[in-house]
Amino acid sequence: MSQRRSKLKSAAEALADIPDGAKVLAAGVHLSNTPMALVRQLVRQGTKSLEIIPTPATGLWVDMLIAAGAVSKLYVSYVGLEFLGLAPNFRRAAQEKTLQIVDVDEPTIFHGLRAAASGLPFVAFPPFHLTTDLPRTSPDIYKEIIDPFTGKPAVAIPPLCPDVCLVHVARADIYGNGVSLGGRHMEDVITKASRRVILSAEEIVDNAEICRHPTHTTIPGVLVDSVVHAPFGAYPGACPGVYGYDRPHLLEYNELAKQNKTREYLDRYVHAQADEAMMLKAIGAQRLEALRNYG
Amino acid sequence: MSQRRSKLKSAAEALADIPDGAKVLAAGVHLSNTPMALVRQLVRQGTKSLEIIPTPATGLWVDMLIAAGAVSKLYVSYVGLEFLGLAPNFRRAAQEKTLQIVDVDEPTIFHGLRAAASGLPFVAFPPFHLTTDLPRTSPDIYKEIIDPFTGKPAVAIPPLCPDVCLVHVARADIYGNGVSLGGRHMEDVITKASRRVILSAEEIVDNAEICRHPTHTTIPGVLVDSVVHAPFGAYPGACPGVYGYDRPHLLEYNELAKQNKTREYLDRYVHAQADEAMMLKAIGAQRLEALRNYG
Amino acid sequence: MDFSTAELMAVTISQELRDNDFTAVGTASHIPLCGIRLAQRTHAPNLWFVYGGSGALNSKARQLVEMAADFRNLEGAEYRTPLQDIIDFEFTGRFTCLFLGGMQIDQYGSMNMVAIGDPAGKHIRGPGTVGLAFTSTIPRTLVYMQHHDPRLFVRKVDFVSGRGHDGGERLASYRQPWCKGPTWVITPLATMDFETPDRRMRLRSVHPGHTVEEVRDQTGFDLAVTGPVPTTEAPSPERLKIIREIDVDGVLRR
Amino acid sequence: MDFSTAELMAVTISQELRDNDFTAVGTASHIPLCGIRLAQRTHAPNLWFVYGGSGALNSKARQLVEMAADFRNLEGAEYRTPLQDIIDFEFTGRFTCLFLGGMQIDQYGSMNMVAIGDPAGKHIRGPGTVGLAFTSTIPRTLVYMQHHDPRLFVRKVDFVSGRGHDGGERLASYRQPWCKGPTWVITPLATMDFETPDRRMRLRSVHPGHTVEEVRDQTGFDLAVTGPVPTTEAPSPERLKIIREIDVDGVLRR
Repeated sequence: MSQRRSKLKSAAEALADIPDGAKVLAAGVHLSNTPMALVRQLVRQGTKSLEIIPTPATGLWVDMLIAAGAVSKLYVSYVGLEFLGLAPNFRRAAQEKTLQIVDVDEPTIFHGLRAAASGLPFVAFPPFHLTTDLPRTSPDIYKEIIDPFTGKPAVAIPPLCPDVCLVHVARADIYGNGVSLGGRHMEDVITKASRRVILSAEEIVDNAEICRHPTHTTIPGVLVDSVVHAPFGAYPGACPGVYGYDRPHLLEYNELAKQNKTREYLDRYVHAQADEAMMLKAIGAQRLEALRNYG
Repeated sequence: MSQRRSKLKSAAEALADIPDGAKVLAAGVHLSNTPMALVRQLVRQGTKSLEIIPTPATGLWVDMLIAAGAVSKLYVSYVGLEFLGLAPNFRRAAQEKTLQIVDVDEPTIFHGLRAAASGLPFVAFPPFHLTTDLPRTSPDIYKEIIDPFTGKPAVAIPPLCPDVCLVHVARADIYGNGVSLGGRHMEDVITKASRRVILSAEEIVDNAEICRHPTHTTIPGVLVDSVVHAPFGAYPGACPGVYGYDRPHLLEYNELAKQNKTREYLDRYVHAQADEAMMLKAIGAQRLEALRNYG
Repeated sequence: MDFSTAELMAVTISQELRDNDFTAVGTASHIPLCGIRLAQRTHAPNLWFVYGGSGALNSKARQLVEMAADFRNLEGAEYRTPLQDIIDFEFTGRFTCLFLGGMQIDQYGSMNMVAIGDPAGKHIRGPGTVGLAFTSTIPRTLVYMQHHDPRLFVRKVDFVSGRGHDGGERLASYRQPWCKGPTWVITPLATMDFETPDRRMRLRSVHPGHTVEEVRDQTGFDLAVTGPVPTTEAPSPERLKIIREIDVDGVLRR
Repeated sequence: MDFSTAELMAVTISQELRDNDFTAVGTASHIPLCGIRLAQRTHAPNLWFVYGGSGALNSKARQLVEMAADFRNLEGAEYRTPLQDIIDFEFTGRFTCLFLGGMQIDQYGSMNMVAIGDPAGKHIRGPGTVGLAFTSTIPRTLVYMQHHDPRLFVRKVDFVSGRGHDGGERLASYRQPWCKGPTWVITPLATMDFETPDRRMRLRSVHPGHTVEEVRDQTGFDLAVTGPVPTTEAPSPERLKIIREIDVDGVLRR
């Protein structure tokens, strides 16, 4: 009898074979549950020319990868830093045209991923996008078609298929079963839409613990390729039910980014730290633990 | 300051204005979480000419409504009695052509309801249904189209929009927030796809109890029109986490149905009982309580 | 009783909401959020709302947090709304109204969040369209602008992220049938609607301490005025009291 | 060691499954279910499976229940799979194999669950197509038939609920690219495959106590036989022991 295989790996091992040019999606909404430890590892290993399919409302990880020179193409619904305002490196790159931007919107990203998750060739929308400028500037995404049942106009949008997605949760077992304490946002759709799924978790728990509450599992392990143990893996963002975001650290990021000095930030917190354990040490245990007293 | 309105009603009140000819869906999978108390009330009040959109795997409630003479049109993916075999009244009606049958399948019902839930004009499938006889016998459902992005063949299916859906859960508050203990099957899609939602619950709980665990709520009250307190509301089927099915009672149903005597069954358990409280009394408290010792 | 402009706006918003409305707020929405929760506690106890990326349905969070996606907003909520539901509620018009805004809005209520200038040439980049296309699906779009000046209120937006009333018959036919488009606008200076025969933005009320002239000066197009313009009603002490119970840390008074 | 036909079938099924397979069973599937769980406990510890309408992923239920949708199957499961996921796994070929069957199967593996006879005229009605169309999306369709007689194994099905290998080039082009169609059949008499040049059903092994002649007699078309037909391997005592731990109430021995 053979043994069940563990999917547990280091971040470096899990991300090692993401090639330059890959289509990448990091899950999360705004500063909540974004897999920042995995994103920092992408920066460390110097992956280039990524095509970024972000979630419909996100920013920090995209802005950081742009500053690291890792992005060549970007779908945009909302890229910003939420209460901190615009994402400075994104804005700069857009204005200086150093990356290709495909303007879409929230339902287009969502339904494009859902089409990939569901194996549908395209999605038919009611025609309301035709009232906007999006079909004019993104003609490869919005095609006017005719509804074969009613003869009325409709809009077709294509599936969006990430090569790899990065997802962060509170708990996971070594087989990839993950539990997000704040419920699901769209991780179910994202993990099914992606060819490969890399899951980071605050805590690795026994499979028996997962099996006690199967209805609490938010990501089934069958979809997951690698599991990475990443305490404070959403830092400096929040991990629902575990810790809040680090406001001063986010302000520091934003200030440097506005001054076009994100390189300094990356040198200090990413490149100078060989891995996430060292990164967390640099931030300081006391400061991190304080984030758990949240709300 | 006005008060928040309770949606709690008797089954008779909740179902009173379902007109003859309505498109009706009762949720649940096979003999699990089917809103039988609400279905029995439909039989009691003699609603006619219903167009039934069942879930992809169901039977008992459909078979019962057919025997009651309440059905004029039926979409079919699987209509049967699971481990008991075929649904006798369905089979008889199909063979004698006393109702209109639209043969579809599991993904067609699911995606048709999802299109209604999502406000999509139609759904594009890969063309694999063209390998079956379904497009030939259900030409209004399956239309061959061309994918505007690839030029390849695809199949369009229309939204399926119930006028009313009936859903059973373990717990609900008076505002319609419902909790199913066995997790979601497709109640999220069903409740969004339907114009009206009537929810029955084993137990009515305080809103404060719902608010303690918002991630456990499986149906948000905003979608619900009426809440019916229905202990053993899934009987003789099972309510996940609360009680199992009544096997001898199901066998009794099946035997009578096979002999084309479902009228006798309905007279005894539905028409002779003015409401569900009397129905449960007729079954007997001891017998019902024994179903809770399940597993 | 003394009140801030933000508090005035929140109370005014609450009065624009109806019992049985179903709505949602996104980022940077403290003011609409307070308006919504005030409405729930006064004339609209059957109003439902989703609190941004947290997915909280009918949040009763004890404090105003700065991020709508903050999981603390799930406190006292009745459901954790996944994005799937939110988008379905938008497409199908189940949300009866939404609070939307932009980096530009024009005289017909079209809004822009993509770029000021030509996105193919020299421009100032915005965060992206997000949900502005829903001005053509949501029954009532309530426009909430944090500022009121001629750079925001322009004759014609540089990019249509969400369409107002200037589409003509063809574009109107692309709207969902239940959709009325932008119906109402609130800024720190005034409230406006689109109740002219050609659906242009019209001044409806001016906030206490401001004048019609000032509002028109701060608007980059000819803002319609039909008849006398009333002053926006000042918040009652009862409503202010409730607002300050919701905004316990005084965020709206900063 | 003594064993029942059902136990033999379960063990034979387990050997057809591979490590890393991802599969599911529906109604009336005790035998495949036991085969799957046996495979997990022997050569395929990385196999995943969904247990019918209960949505249980990798159920470890202590007893065999008679309804796949029974919530008791959630015991020891790792996830509650909603129907959304199941259908997505079917469309995208994430399920590597599925157990399907029908009220008729023909010599090319096409299956029928709708009607025997003409559904527009005189016929015997079946329960409906359910998931049989997935023979054109799932990498390997494993056919599981509870009986083997000429009324089930027919030359040509009366209604194609799920297509086998008789579609020609045009129909083959409608299949998902990763799909091999029906690859294997098991009945109480024998196992079969479609390994002839024209993809017709071929006898692969005959269960102990049965003969090639008997199987061909019970088949309503000319069942291909290429070379000598081996006897299906009898279950080892180790495998039978595990099967009886899974089937603690002896359902497969009834």
